[in-house]
Amino acid sequence: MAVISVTNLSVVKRDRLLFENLNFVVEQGCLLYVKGQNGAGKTSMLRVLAGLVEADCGEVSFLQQNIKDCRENYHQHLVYFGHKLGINLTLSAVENLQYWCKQHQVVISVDTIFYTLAQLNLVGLEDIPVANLSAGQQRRVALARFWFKQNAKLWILDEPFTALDTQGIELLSKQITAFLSDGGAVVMTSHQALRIDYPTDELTLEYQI
Amino acid sequence: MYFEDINSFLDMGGYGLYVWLSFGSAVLSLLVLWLDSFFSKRTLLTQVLNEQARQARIKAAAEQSATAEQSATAGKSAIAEQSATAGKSATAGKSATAGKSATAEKTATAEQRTNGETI
Amino acid sequence: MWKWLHPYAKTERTYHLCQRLLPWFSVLGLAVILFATVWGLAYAPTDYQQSEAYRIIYVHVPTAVLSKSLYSAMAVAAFIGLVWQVKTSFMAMMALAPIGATVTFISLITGAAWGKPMWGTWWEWDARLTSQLILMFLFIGVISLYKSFEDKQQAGKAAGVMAIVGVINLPIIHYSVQWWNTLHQGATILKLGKPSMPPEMLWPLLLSILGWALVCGAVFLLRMQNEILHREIKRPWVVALANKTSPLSKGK
Amino acid sequence: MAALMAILKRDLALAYRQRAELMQPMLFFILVISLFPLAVGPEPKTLQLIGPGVIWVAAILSSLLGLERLFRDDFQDGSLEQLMLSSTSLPAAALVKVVAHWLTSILPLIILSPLLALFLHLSEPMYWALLKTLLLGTPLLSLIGGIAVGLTVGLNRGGVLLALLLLPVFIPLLIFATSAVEFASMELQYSAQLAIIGAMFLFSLALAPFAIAYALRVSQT
Repeated sequence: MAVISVTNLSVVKRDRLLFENLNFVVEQGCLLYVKGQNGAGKTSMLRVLAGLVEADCGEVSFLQQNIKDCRENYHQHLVYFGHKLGINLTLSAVENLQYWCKQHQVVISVDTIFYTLAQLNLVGLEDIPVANLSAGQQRRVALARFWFKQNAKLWILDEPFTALDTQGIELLSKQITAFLSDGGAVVMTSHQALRIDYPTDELTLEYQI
Repeated sequence: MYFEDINSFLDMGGYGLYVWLSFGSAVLSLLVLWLDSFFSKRTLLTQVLNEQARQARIKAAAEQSATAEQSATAGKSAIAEQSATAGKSATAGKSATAGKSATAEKTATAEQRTNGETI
Repeated sequence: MWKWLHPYAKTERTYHLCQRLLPWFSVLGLAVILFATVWGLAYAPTDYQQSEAYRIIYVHVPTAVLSKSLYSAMAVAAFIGLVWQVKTSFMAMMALAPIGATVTFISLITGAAWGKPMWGTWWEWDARLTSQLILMFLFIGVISLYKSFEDKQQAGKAAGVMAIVGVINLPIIHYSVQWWNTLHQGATILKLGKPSMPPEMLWPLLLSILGWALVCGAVFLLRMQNEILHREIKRPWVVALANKTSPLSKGK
Repeated sequence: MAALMAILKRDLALAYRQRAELMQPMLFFILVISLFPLAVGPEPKTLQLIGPGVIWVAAILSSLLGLERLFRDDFQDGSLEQLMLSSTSLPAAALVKVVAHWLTSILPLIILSPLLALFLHLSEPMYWALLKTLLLGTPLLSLIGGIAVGLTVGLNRGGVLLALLLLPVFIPLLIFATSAVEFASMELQYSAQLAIIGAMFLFSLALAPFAIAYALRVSQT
């Protein structure tokens, strides 16, 4: 059953056609790896997929329903990770994650948050303002959301591995493989070579001047 | 004493409101200033203690992952020795952290968190 | 000549110097201020023109005088900090600023409270009150500039420059407000300054000025310690101090 | 509903942590108002004449200063994106954010208004009229201001543009509010002006959240 299906999607940004009539389908339990040079429109495509931005023409549907019609249901099952981390710098990591969970109707106890942050080896850094953390640590705090939203069906990750150390990359890859084997669908882009041992189909976006 | 009795002193020749308002506001503002300085000194000192507790927590976690790795490579019998020595070597003062490094990883982090909270 | 004051030891030494002076200033200050206020309020004779309302002078004049001297003290500390790169003088400056703001605030309230019986309105755009109000804004400007910087070192320098700019402008503001006031209103009914007073009124006034100065000194010492602790929070001597002074939490 | 309460609590906590930055519109408000007696002269008669107008113009300008903070931080660190991707309805979240903003940056202005009525020698009835118009009119400032902020949040130099967009829209509010206070100074009934301001407020309360939500979607690149 197709989690996400895209039919002749085209996006124009600052009067430049990024790509046109793009068609693909992401089945349950499969990983779509979007490749392309800088400026090929990977991020814009992911943002259109997530429903943040309107596409110029074409349709994105989630479980055979156009995401414009079922926005609430779609966002219930989606976790998005973009260039902007989505955590406030004056709040602490725990407060940020508690706020995020309340937003996404995820019921969670403080202990689980502390335990997950410990797994992401952020011990001792849970309750200081996020501004005092390094870029890699901040990214790991933002990535903690993939451990929380259990009912998600689709993950969209935009270059999640940048600024992560090898231990962080291995941890995230393990979590993605676990999610995929449970029947989740993942769409992601990355500049490092993908070290996820899981059958992946690839989509390359040409750079169009 | 210039005034005959207390209420004429309080009345201040009809200007009691203004005199006592100004003296009251002066005393109040000085008190607020003093309390703010006094309590911010105390919070600074407790901040230092929290920082120490946090370092201890990080060190304990680092110790733990070190012992976990060694036990993975050195095999079963080594583990028993390892966790015993780790228990002894922890500083006496920080009894909570010593207890932590001996117990298994899962319960340790939960206990770790309550330790963070109590300080 | 100053080289022997090793910058690292200086902050710790200043901290302990403040610790030693603190009890003296606070006890002496409280005693003098209480004595002077009681003397001024209860025992000083009445004033033929304003009867008892003039007793507000025992709070208004000290705070007005102190606010100006605290601002100039702050500017001097800023000047030393900027010219000789002395770290502790920036801390002294930032310790003085909130005290100056509070004292100016008190002088404004007492000025307004004194103005009500004299001029019938709570707030009168009198020359001295207006320049006190502007002084208040200068204090708040320096404090909010200091607070908007993350890095305390940078904040100290920026606030220092602002303090010096402020102190240069103080006389200019003072005289332009005087001129503005006489332009619109002619001579005000009562000059709020220290009218020539008989000695039994003057002595409590001088004593209360001394009392206020000592109390402000005590608060300054305390806030100076806070600034030092805040800046040197990672230093081992601060950690040792924290463990020493609060034994109860260490045991846990 | 819990998510909306979470937004309110978070915004109030954030405002408390950045209260130094929050104080600045308030100080601007007092400063602008205390400039006028220096400019126009301290006579109570003239000050009373210009008082209401001065307080209202200063209130509008300082609320403009504070408005920028409404979505700026959340847009820059990505929390706005996550909010848009959560299943809570965006108009409701926008309304909650505007309410939190009104509580933290415009309510202090209203609490300060008695002091400023003192500065400008406003009479007792004038002050009450001023307070009523401020209580009814300033939420209108925040709601319509929210729309303009939503539109300009993507641009990094929205400041002056914001003023250009909003000042024309605030003119009717300014006219009715100042005339209400003037009527009060002549001991006349001013409930008509209050009714009009109230109507404008309810109208914007009903429509602005949807406009803000749409503006935020538009400004997502």
